[in-house]
Amino acid sequence: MSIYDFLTMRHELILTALVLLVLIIDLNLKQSQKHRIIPIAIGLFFIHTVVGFLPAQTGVLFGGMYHTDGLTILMKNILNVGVLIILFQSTTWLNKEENGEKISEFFILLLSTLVGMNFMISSGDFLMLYLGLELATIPMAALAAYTHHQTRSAEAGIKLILSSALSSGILLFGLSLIYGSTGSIYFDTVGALYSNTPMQVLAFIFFFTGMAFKISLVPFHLWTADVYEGSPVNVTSYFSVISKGASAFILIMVMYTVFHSIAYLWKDIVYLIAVMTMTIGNLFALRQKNMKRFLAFSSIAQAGFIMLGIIGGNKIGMTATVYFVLVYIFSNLGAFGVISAISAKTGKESMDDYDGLYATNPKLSLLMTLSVFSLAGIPPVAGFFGKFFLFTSAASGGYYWLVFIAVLNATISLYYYLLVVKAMFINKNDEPIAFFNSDTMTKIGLFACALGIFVIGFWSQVYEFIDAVTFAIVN
Amino acid sequence: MVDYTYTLLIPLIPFLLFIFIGLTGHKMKPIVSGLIGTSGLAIAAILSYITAIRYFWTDHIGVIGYKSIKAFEITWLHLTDKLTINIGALIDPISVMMLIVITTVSLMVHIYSIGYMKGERGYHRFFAFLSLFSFSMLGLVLATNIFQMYIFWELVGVSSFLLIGFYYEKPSAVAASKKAFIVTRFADLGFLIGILILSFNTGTFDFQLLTSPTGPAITMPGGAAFMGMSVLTWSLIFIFMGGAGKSAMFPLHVWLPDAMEGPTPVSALIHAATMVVAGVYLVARLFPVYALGAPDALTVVAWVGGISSLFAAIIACTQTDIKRVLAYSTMSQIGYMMLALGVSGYGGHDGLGFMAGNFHLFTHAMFKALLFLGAGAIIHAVHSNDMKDMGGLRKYLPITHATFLIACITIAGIPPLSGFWSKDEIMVAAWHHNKILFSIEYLVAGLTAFYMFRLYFSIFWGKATHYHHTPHEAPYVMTIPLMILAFGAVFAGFLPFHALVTSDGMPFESHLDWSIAIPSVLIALLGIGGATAMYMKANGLPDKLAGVFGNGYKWAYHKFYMDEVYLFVTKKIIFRFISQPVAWFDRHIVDGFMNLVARTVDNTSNLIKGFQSGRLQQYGYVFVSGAIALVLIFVYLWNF
Amino acid sequence: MNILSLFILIPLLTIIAIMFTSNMKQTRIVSAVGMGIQLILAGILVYLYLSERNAGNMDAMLFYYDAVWFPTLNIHYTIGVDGISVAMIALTSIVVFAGIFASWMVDFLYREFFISLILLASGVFGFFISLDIFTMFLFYELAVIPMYLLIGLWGSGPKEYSAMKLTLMLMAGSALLFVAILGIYFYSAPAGSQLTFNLLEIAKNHIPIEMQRFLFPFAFIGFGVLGALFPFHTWSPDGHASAPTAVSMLHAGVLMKLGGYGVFRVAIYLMPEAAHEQAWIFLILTGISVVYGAFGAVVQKDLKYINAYSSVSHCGLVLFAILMMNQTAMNGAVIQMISHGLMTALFFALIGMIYGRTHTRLINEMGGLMKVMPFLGVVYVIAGLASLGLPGLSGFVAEMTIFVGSFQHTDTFHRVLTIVAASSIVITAVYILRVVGTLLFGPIKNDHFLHLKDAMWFERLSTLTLLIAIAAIGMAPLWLSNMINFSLGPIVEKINGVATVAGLF
Amino acid sequence: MTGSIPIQYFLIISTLMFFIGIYGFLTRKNLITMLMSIELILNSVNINFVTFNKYLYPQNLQGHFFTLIIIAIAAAEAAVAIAIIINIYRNFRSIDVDNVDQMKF
Repeated sequence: MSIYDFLTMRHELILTALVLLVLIIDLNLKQSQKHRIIPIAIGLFFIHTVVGFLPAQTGVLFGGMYHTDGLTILMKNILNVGVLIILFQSTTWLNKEENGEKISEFFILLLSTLVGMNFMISSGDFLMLYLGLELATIPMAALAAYTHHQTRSAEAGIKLILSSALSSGILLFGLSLIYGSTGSIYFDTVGALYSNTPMQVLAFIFFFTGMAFKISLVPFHLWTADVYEGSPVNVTSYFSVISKGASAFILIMVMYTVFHSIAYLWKDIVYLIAVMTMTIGNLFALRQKNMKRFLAFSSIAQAGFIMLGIIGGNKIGMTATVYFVLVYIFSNLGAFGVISAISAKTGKESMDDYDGLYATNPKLSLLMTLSVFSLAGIPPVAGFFGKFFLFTSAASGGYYWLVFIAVLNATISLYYYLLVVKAMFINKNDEPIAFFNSDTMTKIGLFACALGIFVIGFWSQVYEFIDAVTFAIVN
Repeated sequence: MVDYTYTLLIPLIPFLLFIFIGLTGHKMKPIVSGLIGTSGLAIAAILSYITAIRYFWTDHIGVIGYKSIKAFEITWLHLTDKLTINIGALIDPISVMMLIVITTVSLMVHIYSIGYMKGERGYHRFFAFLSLFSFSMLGLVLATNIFQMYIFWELVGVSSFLLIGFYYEKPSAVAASKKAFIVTRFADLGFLIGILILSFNTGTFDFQLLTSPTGPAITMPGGAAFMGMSVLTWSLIFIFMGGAGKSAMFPLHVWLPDAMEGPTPVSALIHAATMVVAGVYLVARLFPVYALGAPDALTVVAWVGGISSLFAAIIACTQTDIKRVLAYSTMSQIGYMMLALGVSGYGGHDGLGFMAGNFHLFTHAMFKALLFLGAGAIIHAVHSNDMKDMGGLRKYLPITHATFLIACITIAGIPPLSGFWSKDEIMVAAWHHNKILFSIEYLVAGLTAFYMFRLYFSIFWGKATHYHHTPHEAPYVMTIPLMILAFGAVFAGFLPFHALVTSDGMPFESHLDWSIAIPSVLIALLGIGGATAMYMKANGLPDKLAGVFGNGYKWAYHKFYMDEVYLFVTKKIIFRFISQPVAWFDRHIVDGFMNLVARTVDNTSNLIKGFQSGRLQQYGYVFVSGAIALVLIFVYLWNF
Repeated sequence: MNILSLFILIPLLTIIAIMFTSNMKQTRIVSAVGMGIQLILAGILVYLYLSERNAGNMDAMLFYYDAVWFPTLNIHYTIGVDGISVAMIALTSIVVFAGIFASWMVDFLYREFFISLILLASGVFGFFISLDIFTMFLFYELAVIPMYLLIGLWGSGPKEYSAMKLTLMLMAGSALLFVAILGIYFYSAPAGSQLTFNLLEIAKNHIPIEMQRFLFPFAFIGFGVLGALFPFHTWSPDGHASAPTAVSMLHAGVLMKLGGYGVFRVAIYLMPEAAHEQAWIFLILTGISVVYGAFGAVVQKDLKYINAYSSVSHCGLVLFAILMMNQTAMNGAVIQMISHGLMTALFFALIGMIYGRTHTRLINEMGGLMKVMPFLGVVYVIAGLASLGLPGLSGFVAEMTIFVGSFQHTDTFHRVLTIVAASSIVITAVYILRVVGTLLFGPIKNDHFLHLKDAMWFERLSTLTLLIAIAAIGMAPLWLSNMINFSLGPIVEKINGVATVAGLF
Repeated sequence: MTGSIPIQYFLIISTLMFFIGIYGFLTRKNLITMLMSIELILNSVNINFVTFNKYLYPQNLQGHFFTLIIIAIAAAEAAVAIAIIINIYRNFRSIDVDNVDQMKF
């Protein structure tokens, strides 16, 4: 193993370096200059993102604990792009007075979780997976509690850290049983030895609940709404997009590679969970007034849709899942971007405040409309394609009724998405949010979303590119 | 074969006139549109006469019998492999006869209307509609196939609708036009079903094929299809339903009296001379099929005709609105014609009824148009429709009086005027076929004479009424058509119909049967006598007589409550018991269900909100129990 | 460039152009010019199509163009037209053109209005030219969604409720459709070969009968919701009543036709055996639609509701005729789609114009309008006559073709249903005349109506465009009927070639 | 030495600890106690890992490593959690879990 082999870990290494660099630079900034870290950090991360797209070495490290291939690199790149957009969108908020001292913390914590996710994605055994998982979770709790003078933020933090601790406890218990029954924590060995003995099924379910917690599948989703609502907007968007997307990536990879021998079993579980998730998520989303909470439930419902990609167990399924996450990142970030822009300027987060927004801020309204249409799966925006492919994969497994339930749920979801549109376009408001101009970085972040929402769908190369690196369930 | 392609122009000219007047009429002086319409129709009339002369005489030298000729035909629409709707012109005795009737009466009405409609709003509209009607009616009679006939059938219906509702600001006119349209539309549904059945079974719409004795319709295998009658019989009964509706046969006659809300020339043209006889024409057109293929259907025709004629005649005796009296009279006379067709056989002397029906159609067109136009002149003079407001008008309206009298005598069937000849043939035909029907017709003949002279005396004699302005005779533009029609009414009876218009195209010999004619004339005279006694001088006799009949009179006066029955069916049953429940059902049950779904989703959402209690430990409970539930389900319950 | 692609491109370019307009006048003109070009293009298409056919081109689809879009799933951008689609495209461009002029006076958020309207139109055009079910579905949803804003923003009455209801019901319909499309896709080719969304390719393959039984109801009801199939029609009265004029026109005139078109292009064409098996259920439902809609219209008080119920009845007839599954009836169905599209668009245009003047749509509050607005009155009467099937106007042609075609079935079940459906023409007469009589005729009920003006030039243009089309089809239907017939031939052959037993009866 | 205590004993102990931890998490109202319950859960997992490694798969050390990592991470987790709990105390003046329910439904 030469030193060059470490280049296989390029993403993680650069990110770790970046975290340290931000820390060091921040130490050298004067109190009044703390906000300068924003362009520096974003610039650095931008470079990282670009570098991520350069051809990278693939292979296995640490005796199989770590591996990279086209798919993992793609997933990491997708996450990078998402994070970059979030960073752009959060500039307005970060520049606010109240965040003065702890701006760099935002970057450090956020990028640390990203490192964790990257490790998760590249993990080749459960130890690495667990390590990445915790690295991705613990700083997140700190992020949730970022605005520590707000009770809600603190509440979000404690809810996140304690629930995730519980869930990872259960997950770990499952892992210990997997280890006990197979004698290995390496994916390939475990995958080869796994069968449907009760202990292994139980171990799988415990493991699955831990992952389900991360993706917020019903009934393991209850933390989601509260944490989303309490956290700062940009952190919420990070939760709902990046964290969820990464977890979905990992879940589908683990399901496809490790637990393939009990696929017939977990398909039933996923079926049940998917139906519950879509339905419950939608039912709760219907009645929300707070935009963040609303999007939290909507993202739960979306997680239910993602399950349809997993259940197919075929190549289309994985491609569609990755594709859907990509689309979902852009769509959801579009919506969160608008919310964050408005929240940062006016502090308003309720749906009622959005009444008549189109009259004063047409561009933001249009982006919001595009985003919710994309989330609802309305053509011609990308969400339609994402959803179509996801459902195609489920249908290819013969799950027509599941698809039907999913599409009906999509119809229900359209109802509340339209409520947002209605608020912005149709509802009258005596005091609409006044017109404002966001700063350039935020604008770039918003524009990127709009572009992505349009282009990803029509530009079939994206889908084909993903399809080139995905795989079907191992048989 | 002689080229009759130019007959295409006969309907086409009115059509172009309709378009022209309709689009540009409001820009020209009213009188101009009238003149254009009239002259256009005059050309059409001339062409019709030329056609008639050529068809019956000049092109017919040395041949016995008349063949039907397809003057021209184009494909309008392909339906199935076999069924094609064509538009064309069919020249045969009855269509040529109808051409004459229509163009003559229509021309007279046009001329008359130039005077009658003077100063009316919508003068040009009136002429446009008249042209539309003429077009449709001419297209109808020239139809080469039953579907073309149906097309124009609908078009005459709508022209009639438009003309009845000409005074569209008058609610009663609007109501009448609606009623006319809907009732005939209902009948047309029967027509349509008949066409569907007939065309499906024969594979053709074409009249020539259908009526050919060796054609698919007549040679269609019989046998009971439904309720003991063959498919053909059923289809013909359905088709006759259409005819009955258009010809105001009982019980589909209710629209005709109300249709008198239209301008009087319209009543003369459409509701007396032409459109209402379309039903007769329809049966005549398909006569070979009826006679050879489905005599049962023909019996239905005969009875419907007989009942209608009696029914209408009785009502006519009690009405006081002169136009309504005439309307019931029309219905009664058309009943005669239907009956004549119904009692007829096919070919040679057996086809006497057919000839008689058409003959009566022809003569009736003349005298009934005359009566209506005369009535129009009277109404024009006294500004009222009600005979109670009239009396002693013979002094003021000499020409009208004279022509009206001629018409009354004609319709009463007094020789040698035309009505006598045609009615007599019908009597003879009925006598040979069915004695009951025959006696009904005798009775109706008497009633006809009675109510016509009741009308005549009430208007021109009777008590001398005081008028606000002295009534004065109509201008020549109105009286000349009256005189022309009177001429027709007097002399039309001498036309040799038995040589021209026969069931199989072959001429036959027919003689006056004095044993039937003399009693019928006597009955007519009796009726006239009765009327003279009661109405020539104002006296109490009519009231006494009404008292004698008691409830019978009341029923007849209320038209046997047919309107009320219809009103009950439409208002109560269709509106109250079908439409309103349907609308309610749609709003509350069907739509309510959709709303219920939405509300259920909403309620469920509210119901389960407790799960999201905000308490961390409850989240833990749910989490752990979720995990345990999954374990229970998939480790212990699932069969694998 | 394929001429068909222009049908999507021109609306999109128009939309872009509208974005750059700065005032109402410019917006109107740009829209009118764009859709005018579209109308001309449709005319050219009809001409080109007919001359190709006359030149002996027997291909099922002309102007065929195929480009791979998503290679792995074998999704293509496949376009092509046959006589039916050409007819539908012509209809759409006429209605859209008329719709632009009918909404000439929209002044609130006018740019957005025209953009949404044209977006809707481009969805419809896309739907009709698509041969790939995926793109078809894409355009279908694209056409539905602008409705929400169009009704919600520019509508009247309980517009938010109606807009939401309409959108959700239609989307629920498309949920059913979605399942059907996916099912068809996975049985689109023999096992082992490349799956496809291409209609023509799928038609060559035989979908297993068990799958057909499962998928057919999904496809039929899915499209049927848009075609106002009883009992899924209730979005229609509310939606139409609340929608602004041009939207009602487009929606009833064109969008509802997507349902009928889809039913036979996708549901029946691809799954003929199941169609034959299950036709009786849907025949009963559509038969109910026809009569029920007509009866429902009889007692309505709001002009738009009357027309909406009448649309339920007429569109029911479309589905009814399609389910008869013989050439004549289906030909009638297509003509009926076109005829009803024109007619109902005309109706809604007129209702909008009348409403714009009287500010009420309740018929018993109006009366005698013929006197004050003769032009609108006359056109209304003609539209009414077309609706009740007067010969010489398009409705007659369609209805007669349908009835004759439906009657070609020899069994009692189909015949009784045909007669039941035919009886709707009487009920139609009842409600049409009721409206005409109350609204236009009779004395003027409100003195303020005396000051109302007759139609403006753009209103005249809008209504006359439709009127001429109605009359043209009504008087000379042969070319249209032949054009449709030619293309229906192979379809009907495919449907009936594999016929087992016709229904249960 | 391995023969002296059967593996079941360890597993029973660890399972008990696991459920006691969960029980504690679900019932204790003090946030710190809840955190301690989490530690119980993690420790039960640790026991599991070590036991399995020791008894069943003595040839490799994966279980031991896993245990070490879990201990480390548990410490990090506890640090962050306690920091947040302090924050909670600042904001709510209490560390009773039932008070922390501002956001719901």
